[in-house]
Amino acid sequence: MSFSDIVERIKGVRGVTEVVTSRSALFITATADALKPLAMEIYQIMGGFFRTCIGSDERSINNCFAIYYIFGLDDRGLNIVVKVYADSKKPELPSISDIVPASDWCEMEARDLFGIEFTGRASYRLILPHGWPNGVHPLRKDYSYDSRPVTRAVSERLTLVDTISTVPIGPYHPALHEPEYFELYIEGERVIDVKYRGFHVHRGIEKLGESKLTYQQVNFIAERICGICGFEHSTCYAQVVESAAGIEVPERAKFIRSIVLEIERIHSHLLWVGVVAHLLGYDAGFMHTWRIREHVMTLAELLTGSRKMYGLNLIGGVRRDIDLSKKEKILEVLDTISKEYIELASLMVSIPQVRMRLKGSGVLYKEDARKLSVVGPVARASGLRRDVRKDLPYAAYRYASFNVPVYDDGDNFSRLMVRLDEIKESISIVKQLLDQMPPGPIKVEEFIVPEGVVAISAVEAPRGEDVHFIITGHGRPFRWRVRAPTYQNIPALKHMLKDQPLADAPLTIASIDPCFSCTDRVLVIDSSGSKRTLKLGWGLG
Amino acid sequence: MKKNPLSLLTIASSKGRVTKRYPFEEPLMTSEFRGKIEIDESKCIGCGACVNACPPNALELLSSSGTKTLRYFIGRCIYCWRCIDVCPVGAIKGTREFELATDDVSDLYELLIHEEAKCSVCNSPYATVRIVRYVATRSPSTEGYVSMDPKCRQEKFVKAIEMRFGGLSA
Amino acid sequence: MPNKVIGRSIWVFHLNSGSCNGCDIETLDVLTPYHDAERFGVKLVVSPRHADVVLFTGPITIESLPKVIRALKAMPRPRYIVALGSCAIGGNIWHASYSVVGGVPKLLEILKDEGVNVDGVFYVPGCPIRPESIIYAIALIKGIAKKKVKMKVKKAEP
Amino acid sequence: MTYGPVLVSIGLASVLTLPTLLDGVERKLKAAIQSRIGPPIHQTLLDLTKLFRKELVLPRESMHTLYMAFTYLSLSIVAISSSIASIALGSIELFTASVILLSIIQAIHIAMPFTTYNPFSIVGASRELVLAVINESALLITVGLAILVNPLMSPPSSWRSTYFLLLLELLIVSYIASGRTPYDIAEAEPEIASGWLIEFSGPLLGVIIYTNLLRKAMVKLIVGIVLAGLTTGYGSMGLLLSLIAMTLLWVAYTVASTIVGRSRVDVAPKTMIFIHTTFITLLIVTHVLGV
Repeated sequence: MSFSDIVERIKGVRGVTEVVTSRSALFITATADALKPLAMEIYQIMGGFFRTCIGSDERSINNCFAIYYIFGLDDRGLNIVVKVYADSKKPELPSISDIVPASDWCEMEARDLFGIEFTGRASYRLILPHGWPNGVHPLRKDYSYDSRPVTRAVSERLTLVDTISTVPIGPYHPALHEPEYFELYIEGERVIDVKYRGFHVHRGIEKLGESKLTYQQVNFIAERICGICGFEHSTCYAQVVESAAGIEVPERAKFIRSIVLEIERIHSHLLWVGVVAHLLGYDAGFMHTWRIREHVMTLAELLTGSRKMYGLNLIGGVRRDIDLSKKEKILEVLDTISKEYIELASLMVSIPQVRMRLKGSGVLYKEDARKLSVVGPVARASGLRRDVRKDLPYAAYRYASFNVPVYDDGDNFSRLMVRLDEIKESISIVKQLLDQMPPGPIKVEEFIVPEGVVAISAVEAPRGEDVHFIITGHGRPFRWRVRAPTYQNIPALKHMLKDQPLADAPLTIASIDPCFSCTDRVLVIDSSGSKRTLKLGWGLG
Repeated sequence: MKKNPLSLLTIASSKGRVTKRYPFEEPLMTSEFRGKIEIDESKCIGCGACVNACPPNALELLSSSGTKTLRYFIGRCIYCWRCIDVCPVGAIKGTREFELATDDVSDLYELLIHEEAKCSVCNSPYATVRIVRYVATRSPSTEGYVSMDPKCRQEKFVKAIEMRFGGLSA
Repeated sequence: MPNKVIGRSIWVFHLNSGSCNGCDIETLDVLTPYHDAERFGVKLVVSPRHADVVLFTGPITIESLPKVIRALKAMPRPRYIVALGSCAIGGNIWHASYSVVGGVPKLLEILKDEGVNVDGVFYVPGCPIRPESIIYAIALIKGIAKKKVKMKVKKAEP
Repeated sequence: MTYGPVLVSIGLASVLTLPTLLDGVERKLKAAIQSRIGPPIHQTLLDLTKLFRKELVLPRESMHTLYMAFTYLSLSIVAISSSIASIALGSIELFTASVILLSIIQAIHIAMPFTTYNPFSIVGASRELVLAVINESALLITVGLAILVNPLMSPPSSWRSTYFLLLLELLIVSYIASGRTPYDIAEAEPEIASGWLIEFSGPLLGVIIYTNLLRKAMVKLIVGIVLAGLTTGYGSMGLLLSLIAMTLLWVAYTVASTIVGRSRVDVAPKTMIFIHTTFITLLIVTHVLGV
């Protein structure tokens, strides 16, 4: 299907009122009735993926709520943004979760945070704490970021159930390291159903970004969305603002970003491999992978000033340069880790228990993976070739050649192998980029961010595609939405855990490398220039 | 590439014990580490540029009778060093200090008290003495504007304009 | 500041109360070869019933608050709190946000109302906290290091 | 026979204190294999002293648990003393009694968590039960066969394959009973948190941890006793030898447990049944054939 075919098909859907095209995105405004046919067209017929949907309170501009749905046609590097308005008095839209199962969560998020109801589906509270009053929606513009309607939330019925048939995992559990709550219903030792209650780490990040911080300050809060892949978030945020404001980032800064992104990926994957070894009772594997990882952490500190939370990104570039001595240090560390980790990785997969327990457990079939639009290593282990670095190249990735490892079994072992292979690729990417790094400045000092521009940006984090969406505002984002990779992957856990032994549950949960703090954070996009000014039809300017 | 599980012992013995014996030995730290900040009380002018840049409000400018206090709360600092970037007089410098643990949260506050300048007209405090002097030394002919609070300054300015256009005499 | 009961054996229950993971992975890092907190008798336990110390990372979100209180109630005394990182101490960037309590000092007030007693609190700043900071805090508890920070009040002479 | 009681008390004293230190050695050794320093050797002792200084928070049905914990402790001490005495006195009856006691201790140890009503505890305990039933029956059969072959009373004049098989099987049984990877499923598997231990606290936890160490020591001591009987006969030399054997086994088991991962709860019993039946059949066959 050619690009013009796609545009024609979309224009042919009844209720589409406006289609605007740019280099790598289509912006569609449609009526609520057109939503389902559009979803059918893009998701089912064109085979697109679902990135996320974003609620927005635009009552101050056009007296409406709005929802932006982002679809992606990965193979042609195209984003499709569908905007639908909802009435300000009684916001209600048809749900598309029956056509696009992946939209389940983001619809419920919009319901919690904006009070937009979705018809034709079961509704439940997803994000806000238990005991939060009904009808209070914190992301509405008339809600102040610092008002706290509840300060002593009451506990839900939680853990310590008297029947043995329910096994609670979490919220504080050694296999999770983060507060999330899974209730596994078991029969004997077999899991028959799973209930998930997350969002214990909802800190109101988006609200703060929209109502308290300035554009540059948001970089630092974006980094703190996640302590493991924070740099991905801050890069993604910086890119989205740069794209909205049309800032040309110096090439050298792009190279530095890519290099640090890959270093972060190496640390994150090593961390994950260690945790899995620990879950499998192979503690020596855990200790030794983390020993190797320590070199990466020290390297990160040398390059950025901090072991984690690099604080490197600003809109317009980066804050620290990589000089010759640092470059040598990078190469030295990469040599050490590539030797040591290959030795250890091949040892780990030779441990009979490790092999046996990873193979065939927690299987996610390709069809389910596609239906749920899973991302990152989870998608790649289920046979989907999705990698933002290839599909929508950003930063300096176009200068490096690398493979995207894909495995077809969809089990925990495949997910391990994808990550082990990716470490290898990352090492090679860093080396290639170091060789080609151009001289020059590392940041742009002066820039103006126009108001009312919509932009999207995506970055391939260690856990998968990370999407930031922004509508620019005065001095700070008007709407800023973060879609973390785990947000997209957790719903897949239901498929992976079902009918599996209880003993594999923690392992399978860990196999998506869940990062709940990302997921719980509570927006036009694209690094390569698919942006558009909303002065006319989009009515925000 | 299959390996014998026993080769773990080879890996372990070839690495030996890698543990850094901190606190009895130097920590595993590089020269680039960003630690706590140090505010030079002889240079700070109390302008509040750092306060505006600080993402977590670890730096705050608090007003009370006759003084303006720059409060640094280490317990909320994120060590991003943005304050260092934006300080116009270079009063803030970064250190590699990380040994900050304590059993009393009040240990984590640092206060820098500035005296407030009073408006030469209405006598109400409006800025620190230091910043008034800082501005005055940089622009020698302030025509007395710098020693007034914003409101009086505005009034004086309006009057000056009126005078220039032949309005009421001052 | 050295502690007689737990100075030689510190069993730690790690409670992520809304952290970004940064402090959590560094806490885990403290146990790994380069830092090896076990040499000071530190052990990570998985049940608050076994713990002497509960480590808080994160600003304490409203959703996690009841579970935090539960965990603290389950701990046998003497029980200690260690607030790790700038979220747990001062609430970090989200100190004023609608969905958080905003740090251990504020949690202590709530605990007082709930009638939960705590025998001591330690604060360990950092964002995220570096492993050596945690080791330094352990050294403080064991009495092999001296406290360095003190509230400073300086005057800018006009 | 005159210095029997003295020997018994010396042996008892060392078996009661040694396990805490051996646990320290285990932790140190593991640390070494993981390229780090590890805790001081007496760390387990420090941990236990601290636990005894802490508040006792009792789970539901607390008196029951408490009562069981102390039965567990006293039985363990009795079991250990009788097995020590069995060497000193050369008494096969005492030896048999101590092995049976060991099984009873195991049973109490499994029953205790059921009193807490904690789901993790109960899942942990049920898993332990499955593994224990298989392993303890193998232990009883093997020891029964050992008495039949009788290497205890009269050291073998010639080394026969029966003895080797017997020792090998005892080693396997005692390794599994010592609760290490790949069979530490009930205690360390993450989905059930710390398994059956989860609800205990303070001094009660101290008692349980200490008794568990004693049990770990005893399963090795049994191998030691058989081994000592095979090589030297009994008396003071035999006692010393079985204690040394226990220590060495402890070290060997530690190393073995670091190089493998944990088995899965549905696979472990199958593997165990397979190993045990193979060995026991072989044992019977060699014994009947008199090889």
